[in-house]
Amino acid sequence: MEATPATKSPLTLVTHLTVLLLVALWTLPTAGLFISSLRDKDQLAVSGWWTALSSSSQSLQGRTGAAPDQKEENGVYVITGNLLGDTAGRVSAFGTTSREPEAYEAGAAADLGDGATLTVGEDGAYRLESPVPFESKRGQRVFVTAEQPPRFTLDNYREVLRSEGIGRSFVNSLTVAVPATIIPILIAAFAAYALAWMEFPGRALLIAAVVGLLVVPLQMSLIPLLRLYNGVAEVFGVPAKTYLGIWLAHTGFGMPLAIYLLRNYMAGLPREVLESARVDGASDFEIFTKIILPLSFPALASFAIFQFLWVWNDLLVAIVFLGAQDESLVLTGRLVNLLGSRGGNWEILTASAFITIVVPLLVFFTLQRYLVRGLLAGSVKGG
Amino acid sequence: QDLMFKPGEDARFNWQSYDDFAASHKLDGQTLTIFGPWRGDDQTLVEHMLAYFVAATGADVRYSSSENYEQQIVIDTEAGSPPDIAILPQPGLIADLARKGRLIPLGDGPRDFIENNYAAGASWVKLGTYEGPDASDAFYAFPYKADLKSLVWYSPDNFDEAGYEVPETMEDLKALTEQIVADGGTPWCIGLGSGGATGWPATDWVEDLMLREQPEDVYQQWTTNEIPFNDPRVVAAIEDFGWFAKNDDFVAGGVQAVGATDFRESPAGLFSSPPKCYLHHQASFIPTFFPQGVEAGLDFDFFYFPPYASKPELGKPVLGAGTFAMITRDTPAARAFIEWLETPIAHEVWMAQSGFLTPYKAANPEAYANDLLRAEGQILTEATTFGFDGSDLMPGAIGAGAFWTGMVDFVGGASAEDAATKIQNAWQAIK
Amino acid sequence: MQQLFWALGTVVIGVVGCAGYFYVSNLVLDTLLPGRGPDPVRAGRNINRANLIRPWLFLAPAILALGIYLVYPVIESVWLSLHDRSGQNFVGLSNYVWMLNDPGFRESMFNNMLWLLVVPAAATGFGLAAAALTDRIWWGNIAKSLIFMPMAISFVGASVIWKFIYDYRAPGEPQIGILNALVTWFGGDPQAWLTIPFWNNFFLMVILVWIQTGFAMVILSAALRGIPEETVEAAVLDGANPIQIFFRIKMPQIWGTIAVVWTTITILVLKVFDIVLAMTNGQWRTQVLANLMFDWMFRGGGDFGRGAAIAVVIMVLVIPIMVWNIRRANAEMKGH
Amino acid sequence: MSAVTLTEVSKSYGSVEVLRNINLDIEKGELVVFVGPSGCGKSTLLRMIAGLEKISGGTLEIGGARMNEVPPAQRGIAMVFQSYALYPHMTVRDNMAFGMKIAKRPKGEIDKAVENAARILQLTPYLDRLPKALSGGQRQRVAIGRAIVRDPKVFLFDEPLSNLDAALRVATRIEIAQLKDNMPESTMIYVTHDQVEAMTLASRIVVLHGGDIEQVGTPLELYERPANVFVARFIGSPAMNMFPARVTAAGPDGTTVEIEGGGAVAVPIPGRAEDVGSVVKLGVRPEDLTLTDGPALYSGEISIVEALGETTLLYFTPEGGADPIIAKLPGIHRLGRGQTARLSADPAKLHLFDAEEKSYLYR
Amino acid sequence: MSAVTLTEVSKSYGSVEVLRNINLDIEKGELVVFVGPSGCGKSTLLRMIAGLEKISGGTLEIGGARMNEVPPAQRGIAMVFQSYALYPHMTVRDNMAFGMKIAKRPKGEIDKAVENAARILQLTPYLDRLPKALSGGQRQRVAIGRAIVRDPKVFLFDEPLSNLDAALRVATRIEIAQLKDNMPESTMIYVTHDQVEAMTLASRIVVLHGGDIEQVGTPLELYERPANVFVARFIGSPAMNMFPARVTAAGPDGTTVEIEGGGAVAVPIPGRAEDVGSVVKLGVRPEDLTLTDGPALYSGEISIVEALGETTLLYFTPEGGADPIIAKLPGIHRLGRGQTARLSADPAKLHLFDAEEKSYLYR
Ligand SMILES: Nc1ncnc2c1ncn2[C@@H]1O[C@H](COP(=O)(O)OP(=O)(O)OP(=O)(O)O)[C@@H](O)[C@H]1O
Ligand SMILES: Nc1ncnc2c1ncn2[C@@H]1O[C@H](COP(=O)(O)OP(=O)(O)OP(=O)(O)O)[C@@H](O)[C@H]1O
Ligand SMILES: [Mg+2]
Ligand SMILES: [Mg+2]
Repeated sequence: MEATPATKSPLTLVTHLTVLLLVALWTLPTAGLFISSLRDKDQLAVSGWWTALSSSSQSLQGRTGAAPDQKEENGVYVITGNLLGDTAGRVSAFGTTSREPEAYEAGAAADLGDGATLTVGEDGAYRLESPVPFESKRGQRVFVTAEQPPRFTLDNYREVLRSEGIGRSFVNSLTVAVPATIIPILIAAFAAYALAWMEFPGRALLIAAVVGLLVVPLQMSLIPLLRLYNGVAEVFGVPAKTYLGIWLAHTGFGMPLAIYLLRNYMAGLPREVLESARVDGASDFEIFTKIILPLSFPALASFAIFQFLWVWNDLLVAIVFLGAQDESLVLTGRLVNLLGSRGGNWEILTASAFITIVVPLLVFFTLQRYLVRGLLAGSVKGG
Repeated sequence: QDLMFKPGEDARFNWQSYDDFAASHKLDGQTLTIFGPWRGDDQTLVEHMLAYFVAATGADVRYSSSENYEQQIVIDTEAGSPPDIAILPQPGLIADLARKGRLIPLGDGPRDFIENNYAAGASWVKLGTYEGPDASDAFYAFPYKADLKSLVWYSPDNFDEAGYEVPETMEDLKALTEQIVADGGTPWCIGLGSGGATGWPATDWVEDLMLREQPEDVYQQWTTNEIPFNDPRVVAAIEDFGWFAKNDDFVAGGVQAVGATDFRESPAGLFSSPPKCYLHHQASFIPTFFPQGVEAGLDFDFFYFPPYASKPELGKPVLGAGTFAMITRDTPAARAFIEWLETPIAHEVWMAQSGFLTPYKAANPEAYANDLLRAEGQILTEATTFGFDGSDLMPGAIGAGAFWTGMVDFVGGASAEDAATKIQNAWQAIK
Repeated sequence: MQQLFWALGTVVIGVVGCAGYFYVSNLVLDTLLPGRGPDPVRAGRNINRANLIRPWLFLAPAILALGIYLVYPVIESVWLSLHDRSGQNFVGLSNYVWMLNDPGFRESMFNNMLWLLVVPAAATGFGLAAAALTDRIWWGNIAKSLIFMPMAISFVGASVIWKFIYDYRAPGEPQIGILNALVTWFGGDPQAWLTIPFWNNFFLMVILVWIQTGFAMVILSAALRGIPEETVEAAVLDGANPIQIFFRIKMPQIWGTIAVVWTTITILVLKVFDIVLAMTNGQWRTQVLANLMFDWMFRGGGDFGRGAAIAVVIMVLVIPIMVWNIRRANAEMKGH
Repeated sequence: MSAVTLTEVSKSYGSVEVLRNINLDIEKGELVVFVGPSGCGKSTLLRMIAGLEKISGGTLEIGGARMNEVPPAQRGIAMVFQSYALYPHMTVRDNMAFGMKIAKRPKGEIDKAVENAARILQLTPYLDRLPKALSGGQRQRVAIGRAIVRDPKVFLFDEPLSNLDAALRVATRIEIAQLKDNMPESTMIYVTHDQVEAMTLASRIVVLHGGDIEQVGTPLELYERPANVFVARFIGSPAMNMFPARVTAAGPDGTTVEIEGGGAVAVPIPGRAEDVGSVVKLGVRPEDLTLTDGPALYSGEISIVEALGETTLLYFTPEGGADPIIAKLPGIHRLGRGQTARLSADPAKLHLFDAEEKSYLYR
Repeated sequence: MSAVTLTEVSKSYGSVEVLRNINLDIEKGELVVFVGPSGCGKSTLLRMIAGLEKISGGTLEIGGARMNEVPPAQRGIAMVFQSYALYPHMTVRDNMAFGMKIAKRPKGEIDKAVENAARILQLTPYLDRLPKALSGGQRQRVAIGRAIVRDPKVFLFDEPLSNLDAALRVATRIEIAQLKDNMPESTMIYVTHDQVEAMTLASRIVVLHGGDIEQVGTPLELYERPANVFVARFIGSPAMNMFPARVTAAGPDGTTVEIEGGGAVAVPIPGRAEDVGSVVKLGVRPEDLTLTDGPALYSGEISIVEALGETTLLYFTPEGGADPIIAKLPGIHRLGRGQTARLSADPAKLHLFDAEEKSYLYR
């Protein structure tokens, strides 16, 4: 229902602007990450990502060819080449010492002593001339200041996507995440219904307990739980690290928030509708499945989004309960392993952050339409 | 997995040791799980080495690592589901595991092997020996792969241009530092940032200086807190570090930048034009973080972080670190793996790739992939004193906690005395 | 391919198994105590009996999961907190005594209080604003998705993002952190934001607010959409402007949900450690309880006793929130 | 056998007692209507019978069995809620079919029942809409349809027609009457504000007031022999006029009273000797008043005239700010405001109430 | 000056057109009542006037200014919603005071206005309760109170009394009438299903049907001169009886018709020569029928007797399943089901409708 057609006021404009500002603030960091993921590593560390969008003046270093590359032309020894390599750009100045990297204009000849000269053209082509043969095996260092157009690369993504076993990790992640999202929702929804609408002794206490358990730090639980798993596994002669195990773990860890959110929502449903179903002869089970569940879609969808996110992005629980072995490694684990032992490789990080974000965003988009307005409209009258 | 170098084909490798090992170890159908600190590119390197073990024995080897491997190993051992072999770089952590009885003693064989075949073997044995749950010492940790920390990186071109010489003594180094400032440059790039581990590069500085100011036993006493952290000798070393780091003219970006710059990024200053700095103190792994395209030996080089000429009695001390392999579950395959690490080939295969140094004397230095590594290897084998990274020797709460924080505080403005006292208090609290 | 099928199979089995429990257990209850039948009184008695059992049937899996995954570890923690670092020797309350005298603990406590004051309020406030405002514009869904995006970014990604924002380069050098770039652009001096004591706490909080706003927004948006349209229409006729409608009609009606979001984020704040760990690891006086606990638990071998003691303190801090929630739930039930 | 029996039933919300010691016996096949002022507890009583509200005290029996603790579904009832209580996520069809689906009835039967109810309630075109796309009256009809479809032993209707237009209301009322006729076994309890509904549908009417039952009886009984002033004024619209009066003579054949500020009237209702001198109220229904030129029961200046076509209402404002006196005259009268009118009534149609507002008939 | 003017106003929900080309002019100070069957669009029209529903076509003017795009709050209206729309989180007092608080009126004034409205609506004891602790009728009264307190230029009431009991309904109705009298400037638009309400309150009644206006007129006009069969049957309860008939003679003085299966009647309504032979409907209101022993307009077997006390309704079922014929006789008649009754009517009270169901009067 487009309720109020006539609310077009200056306030609408303010609303648009405020949201725009919020969105800008909230996306700016991510945008930075995204642009960074398209740049190469060295640029990442020397210039801000926002400069990546415009052509920029950069100080580059190159090295000319060395003695083996020289040719003799009309009695002078010449080494030629291009300092910019394959990249496009326009050289504005160059120099031969690091202290004076802009000593010469492009096209000018720099005197290297001993009659040798160096000329660097605007396109980066250099020509090194000397009346005597070059001897050094090291080429001459040249510093150039070049105007470079924005340069982007998909290499980071290529590297992440091509890395070995990534497909399998993707499937592993899904295998973990889908049941680990659905199972807790199911279980929590039943529990939330019981806590919201069924009468039994100890209800208030249980609600309190749920709130209290929200706070239990995950790290505390890992060791006792894994011990338990190992014990159980030993008794039954099965491996301790299984999918069932991790589903249950995620179910357990997600349970308090799920119950808490769902109960709150369900308690707000109109009482008369439930009573009506009760009079219609529906049992609690039927009321739950036929009335409560459909009416709780917004809450279920919101929680599903969060649980999925949490499971999808989780690494700790996955490694502890599923293991870090190749065949069971989840996507986050795989990507983290791409980063070296000392955690450099930001370019990989940025790209993989965007690769992992795709699935949760898809989930968000699919579930967002369940966050609908007016689900309860028309059910009861009165305030 | 394919073997990187065909057995028998390259003379740099000791194929004999490979064949012998293969002949005496048959582990078909057995599984060996290894949990180590190497991820990313490093993981590829170690897996190349493991491929030979697999080829030799027929065992099914599963290597895994994790971002939070320190946490992971604690959880796994505590929960009773450890790997067969754990490889860890922190003696402090190893000590804890040993005390809790999570490690299996390796026995005399490996210990004697280290003693006899490693350069500075005695100190390596000491590093592998820990107190077990019954309060008696045993050899638990087999050192494999070493890192060298006493290195200063520089750009030969920049040195040439400015006419600087590689300093041979600490006095020279300090003079060079002042010289560079006088020439209008900035001598040092120092970055302590490392996310959660921010501060550790400073500990290397302090340890290196400690080894250059005090005899080895004082260094040992310091790492075990037999002398307090705020002992004047320690404070002096910290202040010496402060001489370099807490001078706005000496460090690129000023003192404020020291704490805030990521250690991975700070060496980039060596390669900018004009150079932001001329010198960078860091361990042997750092070239991984140099900009793409820079070439070892050509665009950058290193020199040994020199000793004080005024203290000749201390010789040429070297600060280093290393990883240790431990048996966390006693299986034949695990035992065999330790034996495998005693073969030269297990070292040479990795030496021939990158980033690997070994004090194993029988390993052929020719196998090093490049001159740089070989030179580092040489420093390692020529060292008169080998000091293991002190912060790794200290208990985790200090070496991977209070010490880091203390250094950050120190660089942030606290006095050396205060910072040291704070660390000492923390140490007191965990006793 | 094969793995895909296997995965699909596992997924189906897992989910169906769970649904099956509820269906079957309910069926069993209905068969044992039939609620329909010729004799209404008898059926009624059956139903009443079944009604005594059924809540527990519905709750059983949840209670089991909570029990195993949360209650049992809590008990373990309490037990551990009375032991030494190896978890084997009983030491009484000495871990707690140590804690009270530990400056690190006091600093964490102070910082945590700051976090508790700022983050839930800010995240809920921004979330509410986002939820309310995006509902009024045509591109609201797109805006929502964008504001939600930080939630979806893995934690590693998020920490990189913010490192880039707070990055510090010496004055004169090109700044690659956007914050410093802005500051210098306005003529200020670049700052190493994360190293400025006290204020750096707020820079860290910004990150959590940035992430959690999406959470608050989604939940509150669902609640806002549940408000009866007619009450809003009535208010429009009463002459209330959109702002008054929002604060005096809509907000009070979703008060319960706001409380829930607030509570959830508050609790999250108590638990948060990854941000601090990745950005500063508690240095420059940014330590918080959860990170302190993590430090003691796992770093360098671990002291389970002290780690557990800190965890217990974190749990104790929640008690007021718990009490408040019970009160609210009770009041709500009385209204029914 | 009694279909529904209430014995000393009471209900409190916290300290607020909304129903007190209700005793009522409803026979099988009866259609009992609850009437009473807004807030007197009608809905509450209905909800207690349905099992939706806990019974604070007393016993409820349905079909002879104690039902206090039996859940709603087992009581064999269907209820139409005052606030509709539709399932917002189901179409009209599904809303109506829900009860039968739950009872696992064959599909054909469900369809037939739903179509039938929809036809009766003129809902056929809306069967596939959701409640939110219906008008108020349409929603209410869906709620009624839901009850009809379920075919229960006891129907509970809470103001089921309040949102319907007159024509539809008459039609639906007749449908309900026919429903009742076709199911002589089924019992109905019906809450309404509409006099006509109450009078036409009820086999008995229960008048509730402030948590108590004031009178129970057939519609005509209540109309002709109200037990007290409250019932007398509540039943019939406009309400019965009350003239303060004093008894001047009383005997088994009748009572003579003198109206305050008016004449003496002989009422053919037996009185007692001790009544003489006591203050009473003389009740006359507006429709029993006629214009007269002879001796008047009441005469006054007309303050409002309402012409309804079929009838004309005259309003008189007595001195002292008491309730207005109203006369309802058949047909259209061209009388104006300010004119004086003289009214008289057939003595047989007069009512007498004692000082406690009890009717002389029930003493 | 017109208070509210609707010109060619229409409304569609998607492809469903619920209102078509509505033209209506409401004068300042009028109280216009919308009546019509459930779902005919009354609430929609009201909501469009209030500005809560977009106007699909046409123009709405309030006080002479075009209002199509003006926000609701600026239209100077107050509305009572059919579904109450109370603020669930506010007490009754705050619900009523909200509009004035928003308008920043002094506290004393607000209090007075609220107390006053509460007194009128008998809500004083409930002022501090939340809506959920009120009965249906009480909630509705709060909704009315909210409108009264705001004192707007135009009142919009959507079935404001549907949940009130008869007594309170009469009282509130009179209050609304007095409110109107006290504020001769204010205009009211009122939707109701209640005939009596419509007849007594309205200065004009608008009959809506299926999205069209059927007739607009004063209550008596509609009652005495309905424009067509729909209005004739819709106004008045029970509905007007319709007898199919054929014109046998027509002239300026009257028309003679022959009732199907009955006698001939001379109706004093002018007819035209060309009407002779055409099929018409002869309408007689139930209350205009009387028992007779003489020549009967209609005679048949009584199928239902409803005794309402004041009047008695006789139902006859004509052959062929047409609508029942109803007679409403004053007083109580002891007639039984199955007896035969003969009915006649005053010719002046007869109505004639042509084949298109239009009244002869309006041709
Ligand atoms: N959102 C909607 N979508 C489609 N049709 C609708 C919608 N809302 C209302 N209608 C239809 O519009 C018509 C007019 O509805 P409205 O509420 O105006 O009726 P009404 O005259 O007020 O009826 P009642 O007297 O029953 O309240 C109805 O037939 C209804 O079904
Ligand atoms: N939850 C509650 N708490 C306190 N009082 C309540 C509650 N619910 C209802 N009441 C009061 O109980 C009384 C009876 O309410 P009930 O709904 O039964 O009235 P009703 O006779 O149905 O009135 P109506 O005809 O207006 O619907 C009312 O005065 C109402 O205010
Ligand atoms: Mg009610
Ligand atoms: Mg309506």
